[in-house]
Amino acid sequence: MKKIILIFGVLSLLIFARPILGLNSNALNDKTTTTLLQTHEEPEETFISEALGGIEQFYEYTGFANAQAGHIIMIIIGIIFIYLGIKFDYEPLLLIPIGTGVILGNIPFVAGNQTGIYEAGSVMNYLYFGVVKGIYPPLIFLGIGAMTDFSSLIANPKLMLLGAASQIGVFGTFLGALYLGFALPEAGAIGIIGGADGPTAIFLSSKLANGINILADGTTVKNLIGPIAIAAYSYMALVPVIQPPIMRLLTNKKERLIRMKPPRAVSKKEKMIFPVAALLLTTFISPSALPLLGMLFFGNLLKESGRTERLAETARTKLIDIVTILLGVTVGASTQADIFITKDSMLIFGLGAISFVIATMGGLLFAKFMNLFLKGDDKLNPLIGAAGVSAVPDSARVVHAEGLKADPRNYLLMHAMAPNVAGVIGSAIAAGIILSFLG
Amino acid sequence: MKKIILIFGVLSLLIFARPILGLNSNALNDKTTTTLLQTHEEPEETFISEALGGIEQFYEYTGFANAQAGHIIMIIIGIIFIYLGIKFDYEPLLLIPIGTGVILGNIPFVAGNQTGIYEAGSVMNYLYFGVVKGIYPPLIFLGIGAMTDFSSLIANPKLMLLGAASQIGVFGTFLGALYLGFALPEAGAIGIIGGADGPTAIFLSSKLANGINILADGTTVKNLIGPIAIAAYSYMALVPVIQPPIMRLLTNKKERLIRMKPPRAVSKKEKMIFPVAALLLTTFISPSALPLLGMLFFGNLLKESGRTERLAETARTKLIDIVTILLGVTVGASTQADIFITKDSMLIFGLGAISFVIATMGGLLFAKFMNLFLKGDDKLNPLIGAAGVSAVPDSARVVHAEGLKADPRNYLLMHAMAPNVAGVIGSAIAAGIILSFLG
Amino acid sequence: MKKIILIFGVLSLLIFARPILGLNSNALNDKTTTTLLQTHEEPEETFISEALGGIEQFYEYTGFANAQAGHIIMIIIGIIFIYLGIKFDYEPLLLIPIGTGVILGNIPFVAGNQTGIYEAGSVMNYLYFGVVKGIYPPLIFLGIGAMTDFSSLIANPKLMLLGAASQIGVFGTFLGALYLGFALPEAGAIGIIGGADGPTAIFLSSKLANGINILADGTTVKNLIGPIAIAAYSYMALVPVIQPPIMRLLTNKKERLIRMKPPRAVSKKEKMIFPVAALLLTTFISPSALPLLGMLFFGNLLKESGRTERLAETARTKLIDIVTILLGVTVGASTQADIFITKDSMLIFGLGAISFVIATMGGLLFAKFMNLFLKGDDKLNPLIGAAGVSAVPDSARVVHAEGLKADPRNYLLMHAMAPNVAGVIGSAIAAGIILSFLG
Amino acid sequence: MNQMILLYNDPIEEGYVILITGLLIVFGGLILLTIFFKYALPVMLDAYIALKQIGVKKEKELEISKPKVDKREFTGEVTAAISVAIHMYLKKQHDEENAVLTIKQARKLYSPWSSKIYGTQGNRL
Amino acid sequence: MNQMILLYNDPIEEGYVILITGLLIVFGGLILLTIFFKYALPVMLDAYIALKQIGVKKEKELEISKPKVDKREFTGEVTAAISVAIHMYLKKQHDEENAVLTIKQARKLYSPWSSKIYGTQGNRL
Amino acid sequence: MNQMILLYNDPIEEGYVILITGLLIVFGGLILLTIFFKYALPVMLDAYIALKQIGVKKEKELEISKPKVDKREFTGEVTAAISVAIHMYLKKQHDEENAVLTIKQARKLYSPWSSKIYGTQGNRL
Ligand code: NA
Ligand code: NA
Ligand code: NA
Repeated sequence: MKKIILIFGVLSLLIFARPILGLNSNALNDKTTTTLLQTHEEPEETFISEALGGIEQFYEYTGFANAQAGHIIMIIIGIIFIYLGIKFDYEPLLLIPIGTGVILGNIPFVAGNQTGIYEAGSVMNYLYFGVVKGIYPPLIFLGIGAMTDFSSLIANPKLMLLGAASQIGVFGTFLGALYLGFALPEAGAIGIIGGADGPTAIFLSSKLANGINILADGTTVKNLIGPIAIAAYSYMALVPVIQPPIMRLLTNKKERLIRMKPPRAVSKKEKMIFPVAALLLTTFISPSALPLLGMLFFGNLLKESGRTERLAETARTKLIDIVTILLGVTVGASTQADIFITKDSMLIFGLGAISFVIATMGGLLFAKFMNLFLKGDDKLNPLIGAAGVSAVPDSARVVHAEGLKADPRNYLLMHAMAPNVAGVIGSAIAAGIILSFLG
Repeated sequence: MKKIILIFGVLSLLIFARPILGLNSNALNDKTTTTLLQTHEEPEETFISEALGGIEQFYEYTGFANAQAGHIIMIIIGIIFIYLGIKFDYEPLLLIPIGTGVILGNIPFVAGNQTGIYEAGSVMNYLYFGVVKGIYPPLIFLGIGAMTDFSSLIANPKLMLLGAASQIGVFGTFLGALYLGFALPEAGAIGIIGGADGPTAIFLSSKLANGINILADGTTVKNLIGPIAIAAYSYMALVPVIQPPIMRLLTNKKERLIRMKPPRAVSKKEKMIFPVAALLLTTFISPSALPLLGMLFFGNLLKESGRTERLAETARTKLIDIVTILLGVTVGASTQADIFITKDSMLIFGLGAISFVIATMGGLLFAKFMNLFLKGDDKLNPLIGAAGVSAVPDSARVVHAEGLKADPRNYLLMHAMAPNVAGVIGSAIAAGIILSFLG
Repeated sequence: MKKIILIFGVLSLLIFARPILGLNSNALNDKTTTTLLQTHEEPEETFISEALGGIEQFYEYTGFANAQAGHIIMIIIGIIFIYLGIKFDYEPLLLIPIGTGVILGNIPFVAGNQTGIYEAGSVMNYLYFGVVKGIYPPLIFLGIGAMTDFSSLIANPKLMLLGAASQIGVFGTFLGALYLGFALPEAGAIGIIGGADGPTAIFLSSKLANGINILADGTTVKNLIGPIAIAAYSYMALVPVIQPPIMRLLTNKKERLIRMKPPRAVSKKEKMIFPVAALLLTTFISPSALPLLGMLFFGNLLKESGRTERLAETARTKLIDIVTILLGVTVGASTQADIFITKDSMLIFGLGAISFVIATMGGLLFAKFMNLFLKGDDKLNPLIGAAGVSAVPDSARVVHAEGLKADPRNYLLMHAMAPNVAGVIGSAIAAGIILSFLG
Repeated sequence: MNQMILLYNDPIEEGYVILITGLLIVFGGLILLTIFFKYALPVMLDAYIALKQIGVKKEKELEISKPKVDKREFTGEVTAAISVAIHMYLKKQHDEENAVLTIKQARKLYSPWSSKIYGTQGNRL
Repeated sequence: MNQMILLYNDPIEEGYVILITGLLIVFGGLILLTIFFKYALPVMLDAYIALKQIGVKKEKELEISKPKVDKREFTGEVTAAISVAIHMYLKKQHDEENAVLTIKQARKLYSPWSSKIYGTQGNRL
Repeated sequence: MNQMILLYNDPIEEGYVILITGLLIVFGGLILLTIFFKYALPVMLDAYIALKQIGVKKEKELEISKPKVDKREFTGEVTAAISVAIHMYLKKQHDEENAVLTIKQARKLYSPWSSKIYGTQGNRL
């Protein structure tokens, strides 16, 4: 107990040293002038008083002097992200870098010293470049392509439609954002949260809501990359929490028990042709999605060609790791309190939650709709529709887990992978469409 | 059969929808104006007609609406590259990324949306930076140095001359390009195709024929990086096709049967000294080749020092893989039809083919010339002269295979490696010379 | 013997060809003009004389023609670095890349051809960007964090003070540099050599002594990145030579025999909390050190979280390797003779040596001072104070080796690791403080 | 492409148009993909094999038998079996992961960033 | 932040101030860290475990026994043993390194940068 | 360095000059390298060993015997044997590559880009 008092004493000493030293972070500029005058007026002051002056002066630059409520709140949020990642294993590869980034971005500092992520010339600013210019997301997609097996989609192409149905989440949220007063490009970027795909969300928001583009009415578009990325990744991490209730609400026991026939085997040739054909068809439809879809299928071709295993291996391990580290920490750091804690961010978080719900419902209901036209063992277990949101492969696992709850011998994982990866393709196409209309 | 008709129906519907929708990709600008007027004139049109208008409008931005013959041709070429790489194992690590890049670069898109590789701000443009500025080639050379064993060259240094003799291909092609009317720097860049070394070709063309430099007569130099890179890599991949007939033409059975004595063993110290000494001598002779030769021998020193195996391992695996992926896909994408399909490209391809033939002949004939001065078991099997073109190690393998055809117990691989790596050094020196004269 | 004469003959031919060809590197510009005139005056000259003219002209651009004493000296220094790294295993991962870089940077070349590291547009210049902007050091720290086990520090936090005591080397050298006439920011950057931490030294000098900043009196600050980095890394490599005599001088046999009790076991939770808590406390105190400390503890969190082993593995292997290669070779190359061989560089080397001595003494004496307050088996073996300089883990090994000399069963390695890593944290904080005062 | 925004004065109205258009295009695109893989690809593959059989009668034995085995060997039942195996694998994984980590950490104790330690790890990897 | 330099006209004087200030701050900062890890962290961890015991009585058996084992199993004696092992490991290392290198070089003889060889290495790694 | 272009008015003429010059320099450079490695390097290495023998008589036994073994052990015959081995290795390789791929693909079935799966692969590598 004695110890606790000791610690609290030290910390409060530091934070409440402000009034004692006669300083106030808000009055920083005034104070510096005063200090300056003082030193000139008293040239005979002793060396010790000068050293004390130095500490006082340095204190103004510490985080203790400049901390504001916003910083503290954001740092706590960062710690919570890390905690969730470690404790509950919610997408730790994303939440831990982003959480650390949130802390880094909210260490209070005095501007002008090339420390902050928004200060030109700072290291964080250079690393953030890959986010602002949308360079990291295609590299992530390259790695994703090199680790994804599209077999289940090739075996059962009609499941592609479930990935399409989930895009109602994207466009619905887009409309909602418009109603809440966001400008068209901003709404487009917010809508993509419903795609449940982090890199796509960052790519689109870096193109549409980047704080640089000029709107038709002459105003500058808002920079929403941070909130959109954080919302997208947060909800992706929370998929195991968000989806199950909706799944139980929209399906009955009988539907959840449907067993689907095992997918047919897929030949090596089909797997090789898939990335090339899918690349051509999807980018012809939505050329603006080229950086995402091009890299996704390029990575997959590296994997399936059988000749470039070496490159595929690098793309899906070290390259994606490096980009993940840099992307995570800079996206996190972009949540600098003074820029992040706004009403817009709150609205975006709200819209994001709704978008995941809509997308899940869209996939589920469309699966039920398709069942109207399918017979016998062709019928779909509507649960797999929920996997259409993307959030690969967490969403497919949630489906698998729900299926097991209804029937411990009904393995839905492979079936759910098809709408799962189709959801990624669908979201990228949707991003391309929005970019074409509003870019 | 029914299915074929169905598919062709759908595809032709999309491509021939142009006249149906009353659109024409060439009349794009006119059309947009018209659409704009229409909407203003008919504010009472129903919602469905508006949605149709949206699709019509979007259709103009799809690849189906903007595809031209050039795009289709280039996409087919890209697919052929991929096919060659997979089917015949011709340099798949290069042909598959380049082939995919060719497809990516020729997806038809409407300019202005940061999609194309030549549009500032697009992701492909950022990745292309490493090609335009010649940054990727030295990094490739770093990895190459870290994976190359120069033992056979150290054991038999006179084979270095075969690598020198092959440079007649570089300078001969340079002269040919001048005769065909190319400006001096352009001809220099084209000549280097004869070096049979992709990274060197990209490095030199990025310095000489980059579309930026101004010639003495005030005109801007052409951007030939794309065609030169594609030509260099294509012919490198085709070495097993190009070289054997020339080898058979210029050697008789007796020559092909010559057995060379096994190279002497090389000590660890010699291997350590080699990169440092070779670095000094070659860059003193040709300082402009510093980025290439410096990195090549730096990589080799990392490998041979015995203390930096960790760094050498990274340089020859993950680092070179990452750069290979980015280099391949961007060089491929730089073949955007409107820029690539020109008379110049055709000429470059023609010159490139000739340059490989000259280089092969140069090496072979010089080996026969050297034999005039060598006696007994010092005589060279002239086949190994063909390996002087570089194209490591395909060219050495071709030599090995030809040697085996003449005598199934004559293993020429180790002997051929010496001129093979000497060819790389020679080409880099030649690139430096050309850069000094014309840079 | 005959051979030696042959070789020396050839080399001297090349170097002394200057007068023979009637050239002089200093009169380069004059000469070119003359050549130009000659060719115009004698249009009938034979082809062979033209070719000779071409060689003569090319010769002017070779290293043989442009070599000056400075280049030769620096190249020899580079070779010595490589030799030390290979022969004595002194930090070979740093000395071999830096040594090669020193050679690369001092190959004599004619300016204007995008060859040198200080020429805009050259490859080396692009790679040097990461040094100039201080981007490489935080990435190195990320990898360091991902490979460092802070257990011994957590188990025995009071050893942190030894790392603090060593910073007297930083501030003492800073004062010394001021006395020698360096400007305040330059002195700050020089002082950090005493931190015995290469990346920190590069980071701080890239911010303070970068040749760009303007001083209060209107003059531009000097670019001291090269000398500071070389001094820091050289002395780090020489730690096994510098430290032992000081250690023996300041401790008696009895002190060297002190056995410390084994550190307590540290739980997984503590290891997870450490990076987050240390990140917050240190960056609140010294926000300008955020890029270094933030990345250090981020890397450590990736390691200790137990969920992101994949990212930690990449950070501590391939990522740090790539950055080490690029950092080493460009820092080495930045020692271009005409910029590097100055009185300032000599002063910096002198100050650097002193700073290591002061830092070592600071740590040792503070350990003895702490022993005044500690009893029984809590007493410290003062040798471990020397490890407070950083130079991880060489310094800790030196301590370990010295301990073994006194008592072959006294294993100090684990105990020495605590001040060793504390020294890194302390130096980074010190860098932040200096940056806050002088940035 | 900013002209597109000008088409409609009311953002909400344009929003609805984009919503409908976008969904139609996404569905259209993925239906196109479905059709291609369901109908076009098998036809193309058959055509390819047929072409090959006509052109290259010589290497018949080797070439043709191979893909057929490929197709038959890996049928639905095998797939189901693998599915179960994966399920079990994913369940067990956690324990194994921890075990691996512990071993790794023990091995890596006190191995900070010296070049010599770099080298050590390099050898192990 | 350049205004700081203006405070003192004499650089040497400012140098002394920075020296004293800097050392005090470095010591202050690391003392803070020491205090946190020596006193605050154990308290916080105890509080966390206490909170958990109150809140989640159900999973008591599994959760609580685990961290305790973690703490006891890995005590000082084990640490000392590991320390010796590391010492011996670091000593031996050199010979092994050379052996590994020799084998590697033999395997890699004549394997320059062809894509096919790339592929070869890819399989091995 | 653009002034060089101005030297000759006719590009073709300059082309010939560069052709001759270039070839001479390339040959000159590589001849220099040949001479260095054929004559200079052995002399230098001998000198180095001689210097060492004079300077450091003490560690004679160990140091000198080592490089000699190095030189003798790995003679031409061994080289030839390795050459054959490599030849056979390169021939066999293809089949092995396919086998490895099949196994890998089976293991990796349905393992897309989840972080959890990332982790799995991380452990395996
Ligand atoms: Na999606
Ligand atoms: Na060549
Ligand atoms: Na230090």
